Amino acid sequence: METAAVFSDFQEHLDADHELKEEIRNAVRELEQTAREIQTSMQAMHQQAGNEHLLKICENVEPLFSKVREQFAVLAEKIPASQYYRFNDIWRFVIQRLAYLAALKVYLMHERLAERQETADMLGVKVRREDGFHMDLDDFLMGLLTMASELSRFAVNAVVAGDPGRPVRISKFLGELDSGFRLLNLKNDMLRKRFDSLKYSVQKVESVVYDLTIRRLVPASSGDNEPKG
Amino acid sequence: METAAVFSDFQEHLDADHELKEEIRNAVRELEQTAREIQTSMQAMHQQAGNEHLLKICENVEPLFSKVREQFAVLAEKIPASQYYRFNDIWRFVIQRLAYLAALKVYLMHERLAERQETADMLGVKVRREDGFHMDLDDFLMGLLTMASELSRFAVNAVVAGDPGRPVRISKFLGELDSGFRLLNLKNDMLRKRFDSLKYSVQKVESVVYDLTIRRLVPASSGDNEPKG
Amino acid sequence: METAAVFSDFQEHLDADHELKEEIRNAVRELEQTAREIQTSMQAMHQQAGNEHLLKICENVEPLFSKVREQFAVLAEKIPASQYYRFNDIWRFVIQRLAYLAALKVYLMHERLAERQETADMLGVKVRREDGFHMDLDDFLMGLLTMASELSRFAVNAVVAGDPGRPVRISKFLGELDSGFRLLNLKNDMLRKRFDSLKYSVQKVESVVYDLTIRRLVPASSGDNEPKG
Amino acid sequence: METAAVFSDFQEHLDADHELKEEIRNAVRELEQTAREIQTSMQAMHQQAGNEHLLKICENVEPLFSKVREQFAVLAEKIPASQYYRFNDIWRFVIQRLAYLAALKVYLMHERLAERQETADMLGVKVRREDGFHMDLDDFLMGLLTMASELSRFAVNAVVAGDPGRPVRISKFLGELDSGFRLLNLKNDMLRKRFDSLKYSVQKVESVVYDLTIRRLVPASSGDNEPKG
Amino acid sequence: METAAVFSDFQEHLDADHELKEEIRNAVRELEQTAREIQTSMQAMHQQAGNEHLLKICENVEPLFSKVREQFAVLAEKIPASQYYRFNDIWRFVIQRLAYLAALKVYLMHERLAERQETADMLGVKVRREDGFHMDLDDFLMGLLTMASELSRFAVNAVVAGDPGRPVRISKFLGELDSGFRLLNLKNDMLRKRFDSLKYSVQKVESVVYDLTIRRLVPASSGDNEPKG
Amino acid sequence: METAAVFSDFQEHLDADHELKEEIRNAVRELEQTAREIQTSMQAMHQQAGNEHLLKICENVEPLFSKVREQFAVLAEKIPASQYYRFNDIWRFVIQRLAYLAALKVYLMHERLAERQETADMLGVKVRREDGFHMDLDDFLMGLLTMASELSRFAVNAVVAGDPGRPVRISKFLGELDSGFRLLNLKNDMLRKRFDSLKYSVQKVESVVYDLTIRRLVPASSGDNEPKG
Amino acid sequence: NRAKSKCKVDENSPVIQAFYGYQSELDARHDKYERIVKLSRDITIESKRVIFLLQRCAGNEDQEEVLTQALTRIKDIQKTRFLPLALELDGEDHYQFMRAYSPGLQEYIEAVSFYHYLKYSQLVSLTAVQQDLQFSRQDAILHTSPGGASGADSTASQPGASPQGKPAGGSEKKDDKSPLNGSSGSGTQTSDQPSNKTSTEAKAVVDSSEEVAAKKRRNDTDSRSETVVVSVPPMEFMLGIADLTGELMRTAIMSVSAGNLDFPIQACKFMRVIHDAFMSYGNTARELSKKMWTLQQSLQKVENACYTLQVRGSEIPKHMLAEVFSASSSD
Amino acid sequence: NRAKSKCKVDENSPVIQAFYGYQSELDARHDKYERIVKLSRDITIESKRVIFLLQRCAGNEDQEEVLTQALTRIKDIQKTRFLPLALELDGEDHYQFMRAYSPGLQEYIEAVSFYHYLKYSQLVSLTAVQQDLQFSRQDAILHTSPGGASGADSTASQPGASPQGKPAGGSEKKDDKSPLNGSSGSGTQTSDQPSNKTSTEAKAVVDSSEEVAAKKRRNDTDSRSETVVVSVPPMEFMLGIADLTGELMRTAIMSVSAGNLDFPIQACKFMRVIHDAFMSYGNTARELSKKMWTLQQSLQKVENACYTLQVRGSEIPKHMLAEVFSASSSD
Ligand SMILES: [Mn+2]
Ligand SMILES: [Mn+2]
Repeated sequence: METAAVFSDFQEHLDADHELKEEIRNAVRELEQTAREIQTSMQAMHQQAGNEHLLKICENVEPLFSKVREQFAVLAEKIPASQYYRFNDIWRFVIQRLAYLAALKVYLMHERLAERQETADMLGVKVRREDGFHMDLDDFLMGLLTMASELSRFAVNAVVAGDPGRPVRISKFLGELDSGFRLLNLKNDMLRKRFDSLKYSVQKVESVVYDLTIRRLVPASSGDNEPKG
Repeated sequence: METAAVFSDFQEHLDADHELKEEIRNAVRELEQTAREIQTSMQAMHQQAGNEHLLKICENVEPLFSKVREQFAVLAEKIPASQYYRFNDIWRFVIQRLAYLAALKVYLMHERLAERQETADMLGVKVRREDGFHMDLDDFLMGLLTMASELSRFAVNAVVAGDPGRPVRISKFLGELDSGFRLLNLKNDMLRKRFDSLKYSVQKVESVVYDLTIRRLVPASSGDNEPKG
Repeated sequence: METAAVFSDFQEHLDADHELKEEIRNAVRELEQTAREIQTSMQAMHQQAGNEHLLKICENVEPLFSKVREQFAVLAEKIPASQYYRFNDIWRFVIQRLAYLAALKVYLMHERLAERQETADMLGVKVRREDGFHMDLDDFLMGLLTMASELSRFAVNAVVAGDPGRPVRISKFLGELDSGFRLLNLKNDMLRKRFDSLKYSVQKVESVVYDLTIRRLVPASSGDNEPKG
Repeated sequence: METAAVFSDFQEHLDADHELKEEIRNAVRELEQTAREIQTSMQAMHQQAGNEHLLKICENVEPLFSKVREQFAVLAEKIPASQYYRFNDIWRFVIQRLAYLAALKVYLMHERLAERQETADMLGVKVRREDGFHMDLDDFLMGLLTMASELSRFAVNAVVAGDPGRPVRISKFLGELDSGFRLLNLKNDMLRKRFDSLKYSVQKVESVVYDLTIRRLVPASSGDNEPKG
Repeated sequence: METAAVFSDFQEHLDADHELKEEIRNAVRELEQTAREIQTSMQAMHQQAGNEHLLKICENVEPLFSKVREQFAVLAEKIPASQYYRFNDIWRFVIQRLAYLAALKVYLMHERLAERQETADMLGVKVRREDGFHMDLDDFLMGLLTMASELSRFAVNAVVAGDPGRPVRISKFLGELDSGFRLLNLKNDMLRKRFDSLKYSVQKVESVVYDLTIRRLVPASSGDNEPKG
Repeated sequence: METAAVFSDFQEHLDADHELKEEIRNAVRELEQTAREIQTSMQAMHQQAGNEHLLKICENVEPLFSKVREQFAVLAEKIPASQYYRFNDIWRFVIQRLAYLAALKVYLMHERLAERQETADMLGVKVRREDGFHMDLDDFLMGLLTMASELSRFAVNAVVAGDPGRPVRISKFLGELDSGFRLLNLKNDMLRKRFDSLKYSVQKVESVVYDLTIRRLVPASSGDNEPKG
Repeated sequence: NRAKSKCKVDENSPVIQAFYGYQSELDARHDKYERIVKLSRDITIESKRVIFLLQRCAGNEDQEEVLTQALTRIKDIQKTRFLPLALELDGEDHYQFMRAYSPGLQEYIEAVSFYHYLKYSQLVSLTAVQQDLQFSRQDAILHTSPGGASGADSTASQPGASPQGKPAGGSEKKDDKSPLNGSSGSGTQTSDQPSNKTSTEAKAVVDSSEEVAAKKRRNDTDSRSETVVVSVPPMEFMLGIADLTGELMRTAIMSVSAGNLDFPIQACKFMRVIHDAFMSYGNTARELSKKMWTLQQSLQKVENACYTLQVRGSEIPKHMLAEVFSASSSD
Repeated sequence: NRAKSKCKVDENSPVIQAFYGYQSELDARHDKYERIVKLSRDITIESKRVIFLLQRCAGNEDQEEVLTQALTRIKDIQKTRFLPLALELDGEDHYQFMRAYSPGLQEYIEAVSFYHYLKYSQLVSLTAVQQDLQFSRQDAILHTSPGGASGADSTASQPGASPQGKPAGGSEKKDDKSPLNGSSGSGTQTSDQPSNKTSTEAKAVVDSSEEVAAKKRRNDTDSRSETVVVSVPPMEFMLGIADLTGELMRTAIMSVSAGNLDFPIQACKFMRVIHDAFMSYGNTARELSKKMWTLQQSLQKVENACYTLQVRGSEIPKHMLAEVFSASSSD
């Protein structure tokens, strides 16, 4: 019967769809695992002062970022060109977390804001939608905000670890970041909410600077000796 | 300041996004208007019997389908290749309704199931994702189910309008459609729910056939004289 | 102090507002009571066939409509100019119900669609906002839809009561009403949702006509002998 | 420590309260069990036609109603005079259900509306608050509405069981009940919502009567004032 | 018609009930107004340090508490003995708020926990159900928890107002209150949830004491010079 | 009749089940009471510095832990073999709380992480499911997370109580715990959510250490003189 | 006083050591859970197919053939899905994974009870259902190795098995522990069955009153060495039965249009029995109450179908009716 | 007995005739509504920008310049958004479109009151806000035609205006009706103002106690011929004020890190006044209660900020503090 044939054709489509979703989920799970490993490794930044220490940490996670790039390549292959947004929700969270970790790594190495392109390169994804599997701007910005909060914690621990110049530089950096975000007219609610918490990070670091200043603990050179990338 | 430049670049992206969404919404609103007009015109099918009458109705809506094709062309142009699913929810409803109307038109003209390709052609969209702005399989199937319910009403009114052969043919057609859907393993909840109501349509038409049969009102020729497309 | 004055002014505003709202609510409660009485009286239409019976029912509720007009006069007096839509929600429901009852009365008497002006006159309200306390177009339309649903029930009961010509006329009337509503570009969610149910009323009456048709119970004259208003 | 003493005093109060509540819950659970047994027994009404059959069913549940009266006596004893409404929510549901079952029994035996007093007597509770553990008017009314819905189901099943006169009488009864409820200005939201469903029961039975009428299945004796054809 | 008579009897009951409810609501509204005035007056506690200031505030609200007592007398008169819990929900909130305000007043004057009896006396209600219109234990406890949260805010503001000894005493008081509540086996969900927030209040004040301690700002005498009631 | 037997068997099952559940609930209620008492006793840790004080507290709760072991024995007896997870939800909360209290006790005595086995022993339950009534790994981990939050509060209060070395040791301990949890691939939603709050505890203690560091209040020996278990 | 290069996690810390252990335990459990969910999903899909198939009985067409086909498929589900599931659950507290396999199990019960009703006009018993889901270890070797996809005889072929081979280790342990119990009381039955298991399974669905009690007893003791089982808790069984009523309703409605006069009436009676039973259980179990509403709706739909048949039939003598339908369906 | 070819809707049916009328009425209202929503959205965006700008005052930097800039932008919003809005609303019941323009209006009130507080340390009055949103018809011609995007002087340039030109027709009608009332009592004021309106607008935000009562009276009579207005209902005003506290909180928190000692203390006092007022309103209006929680949170955040300043300041003499900050910020 003709109708039956038509419908069994339909069924194939439906099945393929379902299977694809499963595969994507599995690929994303792998990415989450790697992201977790990177994050755990980078936690060591809070334990000890010194640029060599930080560079060592960044070095340690390089192979993990390679793995991320491979895993994104696998994922990207599964996503037909036009269906990025069909499954977007599945990897949105992990891409935000990886954007955060990449931007943090850039900051620890060069003390500057990661560029969108370089962050995308670290993850092995594109910046522009047209070019393939990409990182949405919103997700990149979410990553930056998460980084800001981690840096405010870093400022506190750097003092304990004996690096009182660090908070001054972080404070300046977060101030710039804050000004940048203020320029944005945020529609995305999640982003806006996350942005609200940025000012607390800024204030926290500034109060550390204050504490150090009134005790004359800020090294004179703190604004200058930052490594340049 | 560098950061500021970066961020004002970001803002441009965000603004463009917002504007695009507005444009899409407007284009979809136009489509909805045309769909409504087609539907109103096709309601006339319930008022009078006879194939000429039906063909007349179908002829009347041709220009409106042309308009639909133009409007979809306008809409499609706005959607970057890879972002169909990003905005999918905005036009999902109207595409389902138009699929229904196209399939109904095909049935009224040829008394057969509309093919997916021909339905897509009537709307001016593609069948395959890869080929551009397309009609999702789920949406096409939703359209068929809506058509089934309209046909069950048609069976009742055809009797009143003096065409007792009609219900017999509709009954056969819905039976095939029902068998087809039974073959599908539906994951989509909306589709499944809609499918549940198909059996009531089937039963309603069958009870009309029953009524006619026991009164010997079914014309002997009812299974044969259907026009072929 | 300036600031304090701002706040105490507002308190006064709140108090006055609260009192006014209470008064409006009381006036609306009276209207609801009268509406309930009209509705109960008009239920008798389902119990017995014959135009005299219906005319009797309509006559019976005349004094209640007078009462409605008086009660609307009382209410209207309480509403400050240009603040109709401020308190709209309080009487929206009762005005819809009264529009329904008025339109039903018109139909029962003349078998035609009530005009907006005549409906407004029956309630003692205006049609145009500029002219005073008025009946919103949306509310009038809601009333018509409620009437449609009551008429579909009436079609069923008329057959029981021995008036098989009635459903045929109602079917025609609801068909026209349906065409009318299809012309509207409904944005209002409430209206649109209610309109969706019109389809069921139409189909119900259609199937009554069908039942009568296959049993040859439709009187030959049913399309003609309808009273004209 | 003083504070501790104060709080252990509080604990005693809370414990006593909690225990009382537990006891009440247990007593109510027993009532629910009996109510369920009555309800299950009365389901037999749908299976077979004939007044003797119904009277037999009613007879069968008599001992269960005795049990209900005993159980209410036990419950009533636990409730301090002034705290009926404190725990009201615990038994509200079961008292509504029993009111329904009592009213249904009265209807099945006498085909008339149960009086409030007689219903209360069947449950062994009072009608007036002042007289002790009573049945709230709202709960009685809820019971009547539940009965109405069961009767509409009964009308359908009576036809299958070969008693086509039954629906005509039920239709008349529900019509009267509907008129009664329409007079009430219901503030209780639950009651109002339930009342909305009465309309469906009425129409359901009306359509059964209609089905019988168009097929000339209504027995001549089915009441007296039945439709004139 | 009989049914109509029965139902109009029902309507009378419903009307009487509704009227009583309205009266109660009005009486409660008055109480809420007074409670709001007390609360607004007592907000002044946050603005200035010093026991005289606090005593002045407490003195100012005395007449408002007199008013509360009068208003409760009016309310109590309206409630039939056995129906306290029928309408309980209407005044539950205001009685909790007044319990909070009374307990706060006692604390501000004497720096000790208000007793249940004395709180009831301040409001003009009973402690024991049997004695008349009373304050439920649950409501009293809710009041205490609200007070705790206000005191944690007070601790912060006292430091700003130049009274660094205050947080130390509040911390001790809240610690005792916390221990007390920990002994209770709370079944009441609302109470339990509110109790969860007590933990935050306690920790908030502890961190204030901590801030003062590390900066050596705690006055030596802070544990001893507390006023005794 | 066969079918009836199936249903009456099930009724028996339901009844037995209900009774068993009641018994379990009662046994769990006892455990909750004891847990509450332990918790209240251990709150004293926040009020005073010094290891002797802490050891005294731990000693005080020993008899309560004995009671817990007895109560678990009673509970365990009620649970049919291989049905632990059927009723799991009933005691999940109390076993988590007791795991927390046991782990806290171990920490206060030895400043080390409680082992799973030793915690289970303290409660009188097994570690492995095969061995009998056991403590689920998830529940043990939840207990550890609750402990972490309590220790962050302890760090603050220890400073107030004059033990500035304590936060340094707690910070180190929580850091290790955090690393440990980061190794886990948490699927369990409850655990994951709770873990998110560990970050806050860690940061809170870090900022206490920071406060002490910039004020040079950290005793030189703080990293070494910790008691070993 | 700060350790030198702690860039990475301190592997020697006892805390870290403990957590490595926790990690593998959590992962193993999670993996097993995932595998079970997958099996459950497959069972659901295949049971739904059986149900679709059985619904064709409404049309009267080839009833016997449909039933035979359905039985073959049910047996297939048992062998290829439930047996691996039973092996996964072996030695575990089944309730720990109930949420993972409950959807599949309920759908399977729905299918089996639907089959049973169509074949025998009777409700299947819990014991019969339970009996079908009990397998001897030998079955595992005999039946599953050819299947490939569902292999449970060796670790490697287990679907999604973790590379460490945890699950197989688990079952081996059981094997070590229990051979001595193999010959106790009911043991003989067990060792008799495996060879002709496939043929008796069919029977199990059919006759439900025999030797099940014995088998049940065996489950309660720890003589499970020779058999593995998927537990069917009474509640799951009942929830499956509740869903059955939905299928009965659908079939009844289709029967009406097919002119099958008996099925709706018969099904209506049967559903009333189920309905009344559920009504009598009341609010004791929330899961049941949740299904009650749907059940009630289904019953009323069938009652309406019976009513429709009745009033329709009134217009024509009964014997003519079948004629009418045989005419219209051959059309 | 059935009409022959009714393929299309019967255009002669009185029902259809009536519904054509309804259609155009509904469409016209909906279009107007959409245009108002669009204006409201623009007002929201631009008000938010003003607020962002004003927050820079927290840093003490170029306070006066920021305020001047902000005022210019506020005036711009009035001219390019509120004036077209007023023309849309002319002759309408403003409450009918309140839901459409309320979000923009509230955000605008937030911006204006924020400006007013920063400039004069005072709460702006409702009358002052209302006065700013009253325009003479001449303004419409003078100021909006160059703007283009917001043009309201001719039908064609109205944003999204329907081709039939309904809205313009509406305003013309008003013009026809009212010129005679132009010279009544307060009319002189009205006709005086238009020419220097742009300069007085600035003042209106500033001084709020003058001649507003008169203007208000004028609004209540039907002498609106010469002026159009966007109504600011007291409730909308208060809801805007409630949102203001959120901005004050944000600014106060930023001030803390900028070492601004006075702003948080001052803002805290001001916010307490607002807080206490809202507390005294109680549950009379649900909209207010909903904002109360946020307001309370904001107040407590500012109190905490003040506390932080206090305990921090305790470690160093006050006069040294400013020094510290000027040092660290020049860094
Ligand atoms: Mn099913
Ligand atoms: Mn804002």
